[in-house]
Amino acid sequence: MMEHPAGRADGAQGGAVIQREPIDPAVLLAAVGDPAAGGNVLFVGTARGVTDGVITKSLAYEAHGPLARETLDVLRLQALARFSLTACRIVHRLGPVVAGEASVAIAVSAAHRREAFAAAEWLMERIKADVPIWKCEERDDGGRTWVHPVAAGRPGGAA
Amino acid sequence: MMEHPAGRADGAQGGAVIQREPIDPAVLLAAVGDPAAGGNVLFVGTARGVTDGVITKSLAYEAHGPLARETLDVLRLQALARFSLTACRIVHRLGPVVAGEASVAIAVSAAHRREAFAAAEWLMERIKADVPIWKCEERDDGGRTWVHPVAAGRPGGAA
Amino acid sequence: MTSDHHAAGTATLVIALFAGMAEIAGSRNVELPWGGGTVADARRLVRGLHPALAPLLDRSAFAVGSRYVGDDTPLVVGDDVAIIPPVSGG
Amino acid sequence: MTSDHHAAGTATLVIALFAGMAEIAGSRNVELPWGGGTVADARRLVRGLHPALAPLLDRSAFAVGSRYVGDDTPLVVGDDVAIIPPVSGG
Repeated sequence: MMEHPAGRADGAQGGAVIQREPIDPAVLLAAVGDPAAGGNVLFVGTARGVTDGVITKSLAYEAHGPLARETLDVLRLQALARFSLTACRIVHRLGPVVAGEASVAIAVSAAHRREAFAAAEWLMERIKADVPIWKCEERDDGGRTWVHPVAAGRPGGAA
Repeated sequence: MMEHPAGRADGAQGGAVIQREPIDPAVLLAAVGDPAAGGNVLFVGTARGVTDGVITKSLAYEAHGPLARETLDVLRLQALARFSLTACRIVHRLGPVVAGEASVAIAVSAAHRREAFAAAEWLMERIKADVPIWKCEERDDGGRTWVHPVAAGRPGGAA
Repeated sequence: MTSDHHAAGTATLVIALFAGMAEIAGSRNVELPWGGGTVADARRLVRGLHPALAPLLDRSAFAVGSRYVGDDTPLVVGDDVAIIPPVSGG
Repeated sequence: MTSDHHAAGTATLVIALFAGMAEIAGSRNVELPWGGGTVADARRLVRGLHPALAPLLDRSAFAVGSRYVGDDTPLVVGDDVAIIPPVSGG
């Protein structure tokens, strides 16, 4: 179903993680360091405290665990092959995430910066479209809303 | 000559730095954290130990200090305005940089990830075209070469 | 295939619900009387049981275990089925 | 403007060289006899003194102090002039 790039320094184990613990982006960045890499891109998605003037107290994330892990693994391996990455790490948070904390972080490295940027952007697009993780916004006024974007297609693409 | 976005949390002081000391990317990333930011992108350019099979022992960077600082400041302020960033930090290394170490790091934050990615890519393109910093490659065979890319136009654009 | 071991109409297909769908349904599962059929059949039955889920259901995928499955995929009692509404991770 | 205080032909314009240009010239500066003129004039004089710099010089910018300047910019003795060959930072 997918290409497993053979002989990568960066094995599949630990490459894509879903966790309740806070994310340490520095660990992620260090993990993708490689003598053949010249470009390293780290993306960190943080819970906004203010969106269009509305104060969000905190977020909570829920996932279909096995499907989310499998989907992240597949996306990670696709990114490694498609963008000739030297390494790739993905971490997504579960449970409550207070404003300012990281909800997702991805780190990629490649020989050159353009591949690293392209891979990071592609991964974030795909994660936001296909990985079964949902955000619940808990507002300062006590209300809460599960977010199911209207513009999105069915998760999983063609499946 | 340039727009100074007023009222930013991220002042111009310390925004763009040229230094001989090693770069700590985690400090840079932490510096751009902002309650209104949802997307944070950190790019780290590292000295490749191997390029197309040729082993590079180390790099050395030289700069026209005042012009490099001024150019980085201008690019940073342009990026803040052009991509509606909440914050932006740039650090470039001078002097010897051994393989695997960071030669440049930029961190940007924005309300949404697309602006953050676009700003980081734009900044790296402009830094590589316009900032008077030069790389000397010291190879394992003892040779050294100052790099002056043939494809590049004159630094500084139209000036 | 385990469906042969269940008499039609007596067996139950359990489908997991998440996020806004679980909130609307007031439950983390929906149970369907199941004599066999595809994902498309399950969609129709879920819609009949929980009309309020219809808008989200139309934009949802189905998964069995750790993979997405299409509307023509057969489902059998005992399958680890889930409805995956539009996602909002990241 | 300080050029009025220097007699033509006797004053010297000092231009800083960097990286590969300094290596080729064997010096971090080039000194031009200067009675006034523009960046374009300085280019011609540098080329005459150091023909080996010509290929890089054609692809180089000039700077005065902390800003890039165009070929029609007047240069006067005492200006902090530098030649900026194609850059390779990042």
